[in-house]
Amino acid sequence: MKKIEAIIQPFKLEEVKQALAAAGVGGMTVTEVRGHGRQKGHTEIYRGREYVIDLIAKVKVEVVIPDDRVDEVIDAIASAARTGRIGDGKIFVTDVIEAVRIRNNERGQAAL
Amino acid sequence: MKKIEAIIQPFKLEEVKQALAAAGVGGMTVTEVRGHGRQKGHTEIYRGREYVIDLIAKVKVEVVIPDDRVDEVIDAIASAARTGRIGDGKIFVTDVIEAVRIRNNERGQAAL
Amino acid sequence: MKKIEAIIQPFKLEEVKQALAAAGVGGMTVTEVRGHGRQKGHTEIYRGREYVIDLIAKVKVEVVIPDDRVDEVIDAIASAARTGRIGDGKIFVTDVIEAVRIRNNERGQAAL
Amino acid sequence: MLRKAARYPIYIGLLSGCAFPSQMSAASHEAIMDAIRAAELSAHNSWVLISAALVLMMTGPGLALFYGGLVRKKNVLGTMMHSFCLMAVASVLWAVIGYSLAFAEGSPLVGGLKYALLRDVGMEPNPTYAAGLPHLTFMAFQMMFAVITPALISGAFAERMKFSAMLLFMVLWLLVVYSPLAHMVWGSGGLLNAFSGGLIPCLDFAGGTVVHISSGVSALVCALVLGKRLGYPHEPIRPHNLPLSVAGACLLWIGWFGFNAGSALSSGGLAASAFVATQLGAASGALAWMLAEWAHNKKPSTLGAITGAVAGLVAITPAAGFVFPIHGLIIGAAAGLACYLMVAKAKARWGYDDSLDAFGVHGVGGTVGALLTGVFATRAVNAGLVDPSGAALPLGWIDGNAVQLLRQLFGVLVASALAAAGTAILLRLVDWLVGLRVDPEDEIRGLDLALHGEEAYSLES
Amino acid sequence: MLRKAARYPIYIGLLSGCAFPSQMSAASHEAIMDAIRAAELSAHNSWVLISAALVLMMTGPGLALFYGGLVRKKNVLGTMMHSFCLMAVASVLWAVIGYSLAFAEGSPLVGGLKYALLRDVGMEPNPTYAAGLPHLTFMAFQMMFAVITPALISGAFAERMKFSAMLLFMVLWLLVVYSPLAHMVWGSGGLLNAFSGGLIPCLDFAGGTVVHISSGVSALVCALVLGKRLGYPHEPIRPHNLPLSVAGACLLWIGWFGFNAGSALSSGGLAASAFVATQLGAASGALAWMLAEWAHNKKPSTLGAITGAVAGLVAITPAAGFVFPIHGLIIGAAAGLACYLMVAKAKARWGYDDSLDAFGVHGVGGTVGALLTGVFATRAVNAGLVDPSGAALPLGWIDGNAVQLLRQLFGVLVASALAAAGTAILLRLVDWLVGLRVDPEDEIRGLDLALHGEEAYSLES
Amino acid sequence: MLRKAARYPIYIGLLSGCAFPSQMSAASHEAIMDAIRAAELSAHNSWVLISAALVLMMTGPGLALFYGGLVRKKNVLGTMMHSFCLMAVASVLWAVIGYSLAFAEGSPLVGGLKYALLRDVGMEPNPTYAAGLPHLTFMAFQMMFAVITPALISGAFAERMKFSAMLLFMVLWLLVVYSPLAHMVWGSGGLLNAFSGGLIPCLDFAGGTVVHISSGVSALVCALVLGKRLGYPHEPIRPHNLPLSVAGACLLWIGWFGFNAGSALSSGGLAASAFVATQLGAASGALAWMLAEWAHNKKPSTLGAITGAVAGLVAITPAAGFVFPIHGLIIGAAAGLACYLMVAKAKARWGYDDSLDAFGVHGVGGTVGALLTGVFATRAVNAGLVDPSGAALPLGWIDGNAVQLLRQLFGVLVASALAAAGTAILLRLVDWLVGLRVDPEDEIRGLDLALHGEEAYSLES
Ligand SMILES: Nc1ncnc2c1ncn2[C@@H]1O[C@H](COP(=O)(O)OP(=O)(O)O)[C@@H](O)[C@H]1O
Ligand SMILES: Nc1ncnc2c1ncn2[C@@H]1O[C@H](COP(=O)(O)OP(=O)(O)O)[C@@H](O)[C@H]1O
Ligand SMILES: Nc1ncnc2c1ncn2[C@@H]1O[C@H](COP(=O)(O)OP(=O)(O)O)[C@@H](O)[C@H]1O
Repeated sequence: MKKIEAIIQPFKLEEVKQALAAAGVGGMTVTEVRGHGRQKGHTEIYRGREYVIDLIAKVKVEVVIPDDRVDEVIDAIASAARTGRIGDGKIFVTDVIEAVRIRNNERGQAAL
Repeated sequence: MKKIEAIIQPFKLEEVKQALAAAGVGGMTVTEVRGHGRQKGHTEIYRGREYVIDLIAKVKVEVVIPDDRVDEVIDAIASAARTGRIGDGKIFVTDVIEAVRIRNNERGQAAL
Repeated sequence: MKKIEAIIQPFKLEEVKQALAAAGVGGMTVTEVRGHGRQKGHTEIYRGREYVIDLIAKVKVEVVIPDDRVDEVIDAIASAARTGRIGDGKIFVTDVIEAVRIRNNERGQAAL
Repeated sequence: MLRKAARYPIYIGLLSGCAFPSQMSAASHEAIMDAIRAAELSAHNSWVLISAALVLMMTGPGLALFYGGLVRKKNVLGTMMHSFCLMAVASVLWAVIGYSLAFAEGSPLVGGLKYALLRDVGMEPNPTYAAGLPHLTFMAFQMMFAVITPALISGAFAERMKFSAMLLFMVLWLLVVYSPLAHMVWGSGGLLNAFSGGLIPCLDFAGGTVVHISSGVSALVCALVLGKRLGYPHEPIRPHNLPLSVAGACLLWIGWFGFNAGSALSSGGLAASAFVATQLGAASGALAWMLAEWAHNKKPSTLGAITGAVAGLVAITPAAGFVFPIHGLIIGAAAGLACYLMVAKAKARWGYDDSLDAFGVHGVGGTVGALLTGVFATRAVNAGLVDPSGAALPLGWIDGNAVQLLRQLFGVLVASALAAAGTAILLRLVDWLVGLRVDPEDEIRGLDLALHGEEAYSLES
Repeated sequence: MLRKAARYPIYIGLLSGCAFPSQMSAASHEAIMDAIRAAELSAHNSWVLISAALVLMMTGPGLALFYGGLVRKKNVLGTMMHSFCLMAVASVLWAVIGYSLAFAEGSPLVGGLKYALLRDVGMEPNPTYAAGLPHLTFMAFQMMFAVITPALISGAFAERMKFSAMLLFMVLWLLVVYSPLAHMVWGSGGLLNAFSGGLIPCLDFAGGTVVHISSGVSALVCALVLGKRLGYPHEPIRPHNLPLSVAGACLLWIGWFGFNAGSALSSGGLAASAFVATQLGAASGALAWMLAEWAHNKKPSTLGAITGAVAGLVAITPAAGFVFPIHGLIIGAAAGLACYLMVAKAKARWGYDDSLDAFGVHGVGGTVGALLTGVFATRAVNAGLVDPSGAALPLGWIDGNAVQLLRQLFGVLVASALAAAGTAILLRLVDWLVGLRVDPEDEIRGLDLALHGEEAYSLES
Repeated sequence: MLRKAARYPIYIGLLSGCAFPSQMSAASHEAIMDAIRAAELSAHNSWVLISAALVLMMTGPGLALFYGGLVRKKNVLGTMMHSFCLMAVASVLWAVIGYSLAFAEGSPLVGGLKYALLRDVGMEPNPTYAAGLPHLTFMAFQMMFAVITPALISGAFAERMKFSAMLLFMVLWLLVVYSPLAHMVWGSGGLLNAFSGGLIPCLDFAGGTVVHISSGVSALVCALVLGKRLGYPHEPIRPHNLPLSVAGACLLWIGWFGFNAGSALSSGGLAASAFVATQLGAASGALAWMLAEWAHNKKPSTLGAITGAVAGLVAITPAAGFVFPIHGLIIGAAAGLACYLMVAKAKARWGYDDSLDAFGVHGVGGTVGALLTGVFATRAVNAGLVDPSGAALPLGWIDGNAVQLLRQLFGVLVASALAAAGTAILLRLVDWLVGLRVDPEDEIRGLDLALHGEEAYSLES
């Protein structure tokens, strides 16, 4: 199994969710994060004092899927999340050794 | 070393923490997340407009442990978090290559 | 590629960011988490009722980097985050199989 | 402090002038009467000044919190800024010219320039409007109405309008729509002024037409002209902080006592009667909405309850000083139901995006209130409308004056027409001058960052 | 507006009727006296109307914020809805029947039906209760007390009671417990009414027994009957948003000036005296709790300081218009300490789950206040209790009337007994009719979602 | 309730004593005058009591929210506790001794002990200060000023001062700086009291020197003595919850009507005039700051708008009852600009860390206001300063009395010198006794946990 970890723009979450549903991915976990990469951040001024806010609000979407679906899911996420501008985000893939469904102790791919 | 990542119901956190303490697991990291799997979500109505909220509040518990304790810890978490109903959550296991204790630069299992 | 996951004290975030920038690490993702390890937590009293708050606010910093930069980045983070006292945090390293830049579909190290 | 000598400018001299004659002279009698009038003025002034403060509190923090809690996190400051800036802009504009356009003598449609820059608006009463209050007090009380009315509109275009366009539009709107309408309904010689020989005498105690219908209808036009928010209606656009909205709604409710009971411009029995009517209107509006929602959706929502209370308050506004307080129960309930149906049912069908339902609550509630005022108004409560012999004239349907209902309808139509036409034209003008809507990118980032360079919350530790 | 003619219904005619005679006739003298009375009425009315608004502000947003901040995030709307809905429900009920049951003539135990639906409750004063105020004003002021009293109880069963059960219980409680008790203490001919020949004359200036003991004791019964919240006390159940609670506590404090100083039903020296006593009671209550906590726990908490202020306010309530203001320092401090000991020490030992300490603060603070009123009340402040010759009677222990302490105790016991018995019976009834508690699953999800279908915060970007 | 007999202690007996003589006797005339005076007193008292409540509302929840929203999440309770505890501590201290030191007869520099523990402070007016109000009302109104002034200072040392040190410092500061300064400016025979033969007669209607300059200058000294917060200025220290600050600023604005218009100590035309001046000062202050910022930074910020409103309010404070309301536009705008330049430009250059800009807003705004009062004050508004023949004296420059500007400057310097010296000495003393600053570790954890053992938010589900 693989874990796909996509860091996307918050306003793209709805579309990514739909893309995943369309791809038949049943489960996902979403976290509020902040990050920066190529994207510069912005300046906020409070009573004349400037702060460069370089960590920008993003959403991390994690899905664990069977090995054979990796490319398909990456594509689904990437095309839903893409605007073509800096800040669109990244996708990282890692290995998952085991999965357990807490409810009934099912293991492995059956648990996804 | 392995990382156990359990996504559980928020109100089960207290019990899971106790189960981990009982199992002698010393460290853990907890994150507020939202997710969905088999669980359907719920409907909220604001001035007549219905929203299906399909991302439900969950808590992610991460513990990094020595390889030989994986099954024991999975069992401890799973039995503490189980209600037997949809929404109980998932556990994922991944490999951890290295661990560092920042305070004193200890490495590997000694750092856990 | 490797993912470096550092759990640090929130007030050290600024210094860690600077250390990473100095080390030429371009991207990072930050999450608010709570955790405990050796650190004991504290007691809060609300109208005479004591609560032991054992999950303490921390910040998780994730950076994905090429394999050959792992030690250097660990050192950069660890020395920026270190105070020498309990609670300084941990660093975990995991393998990353693939990285994708959503904007232009670049893959692998080029996407970092 | 220690302005002792200045404190009783009117009567102290008079009183101390009397040499306690064993026979009271005419002069002494006059002195006593003046002293009593000064005491009476102080009593009323105390009530109307605090009422003015209460009405300002409705806008800030009341409306700022109510509206601010209902938008998404990224737009909360942008939304609160609408209310807050109008507290500043409308006040200045009112002192400079608005008050004069509304209340100086003029034509039946608009006032004159006599009171511009508060010339001749001083501590002495203006006998035309509030013979028992300092003229400045009357002006200040009216100022607070000129603040909240445009602020109410801002609910319609929340989360997408340019700040500069908002300011420009509001300044023009106050001059072109609000001041003339206030003149027509409340100004001496105004077209709809029942108490001053208006052509079509309408009853509007505290601003059903002037404040609520004008803002509600203008809001609808704004929603239509600006178009929907990006993602509306398919994306979830939920209130980001309902506890703030509950607090804001409560402050609106409290402030409304100043709005309605303060509109008695005195602190006698009429103020008390309007006060109780207001309370019952709010209460039954809240219950009506809540019960309707409970029946339809199985769950009574907090947002519904607070919105219903505001609907009830809107509807009781034109009626408060004309009806038996107990009839507030009927008026509030009718408004709670009508607004619920508009906001929760009709709006979805018609598909316009009135972000915070400024039309659904103020337009609809104001209309219900204006019409029911024509039904329930009675001289038993307010004997202010008299025939030449001084006998009180019947007011509403229950007084036997069914035709008043038609007049009220006419007032609604005039106010609606003026608001709709004025808003439509001014929006076009502003669009041409500075553009109405923010860029889509800015809308996505949120107004707080895009327009004001700030974030509302920075809750990370 | 422009209700000029209606504005001075009483005196304008009279004044203009005088033809400035060189000798003042009896008629003219009467006219002057009427004019003065009208001015006096307007002055008092101004104060009592704003006081009524302040008392309503105590419930919303005051108590709604105070309680709302103290619960967990998942229950904040459910908790605020208690206060908000009672603003609506209790107001309607009071106008329909409650006021009449409390203040219409009846037996020593309960009033009659004369004022149902506000019949005969108009702009003219009701000489029995507040000869210097419009009857509607007195009714409205009392209405706000009937709103906050049940809202205070709701702190005891927060986070677990069904919304329907809450509504039903509160309606019954207002009819069965509150209105009769208000009649006994304040109603003409009431059993405990010191100023109207009550059998056992008790002193309760602004509602120590009627509001605080009744709500506090009822709260304790609610906590016992409903049982503990799931997870209490071993799971952490912390306040989710203390800044909201601080804001709420401050608004309670401000509103309490209306509660206590407004209870003078006039705006003369007695109101001023009650005002200062209130301020000092609140201040010393806050300090006492804070210092006790500082000594015990090494840290003075914010929650402690605001709770202590409320405890001090509760205790000064029955005393405010009877004691020297400086004695407010003693009364507030005593209450701060007593409530601290109850909430932080005794409660933990006894193990009941009064979620937000409605009993610990209002029951205990109210009792401390009622008893100390028996100690510190003095005719030097309030000469309202007179013997047949018109001489002021001694009030409390320091006046030489030690027996008053026993009477106060009796009043506490009567109020407690009525509240306890009434609440216990009504809860059983409501349980049988609709069930008191939500399902455990709903309790875990939180009342906001389970009962109202909403979430308080949606702070994700 | 039912304190009927006590309600009209003064006049009822008098009125009922008149036997309606056909010829009005001197006694009867006196009785009428007394009755009128009682009515007048009730009217004024109604206004000043509610004004006192409004001024307290400025501190809590106003300032508590305003300041609380501006700090980081970990310090919000510690910051709100400053305001809240001062509501308690300053009130008690004021009643015990502070009021007496400020207003009892004494030397030109400080009052005496006559009114300690509120001895002789009762329901009867004190002819020296407010002949038309109960003495207790005047004392209570002044009490609220003694509460807010130290609370304003607390903005300077937010996020780093020990709680114990804060309390100790504030108690000493009230005794050593505030009470003497209040005596000098407002106390009978005070050095700067224009209305009581002060050596250097200064005009300060509602507290420009006494409240704002004293707190602002003390704040600067605090910022300098305590030193910068850890991480300032290179780490981001952003407001954690601006919606709370907006709500707080609005409540400050509303409460300021009590501050300024209440300072008329009566509810006649002067109160109305001060009310309108206040509104226009606030409005133009907000606009000035907003426009300056818009021009400099391309974006008008919410924080800027609310800070500008406060700056305008500060500056109009000394002027409110002396100037034509329309001049409030100039005074507010000048303050908005001056404070903007200080806070956003000069401060960054000088590098001190006045956490919440207590000096930049109150010190600078107060100075601007004090000086412009010397320019715009006019006897056309306030004829309180009279020559022996009773003719009103000219007040400010526009009245032809240019020298007043110098006197105002002198007042500013005296107040600044006293505040600076007193604060510097007291801080040293407190540092020596208990230490001023928290440990760096505690500063990093945040004051909420370190000092109060609490967390403000527990928003996890
Ligand atoms: N090397 C990295 N390690 C961890 N997270 C990263 C890394 N690079 C980018 N990110 C995350 O991805 C988000 C988007 O990255 P960004 O560089 O803005 O995208 P792009 O390169 O497509 O413009 C960042 O905000 C950050 O959260
Ligand atoms: N494939 C998946 N990838 C990532 N997270 C998942 C996946 N499936 C489930 N989850 C997480 O686990 C939570 C519980 O899953 P759910 O399907 O409701 O449990 P169950 O299947 O036991 O009823 C979800 O809310 C989600 O956060
Ligand atoms: N075994 C672990 N698994 C996951 N997270 C851990 C583990 N041990 C520690 N952590 C995380 O690291 C943080 C710091 O750990 P702590 O034990 O306090 O540091 P130290 O041992 O250096 O004093 C914890 O709050 C927790 O979030």
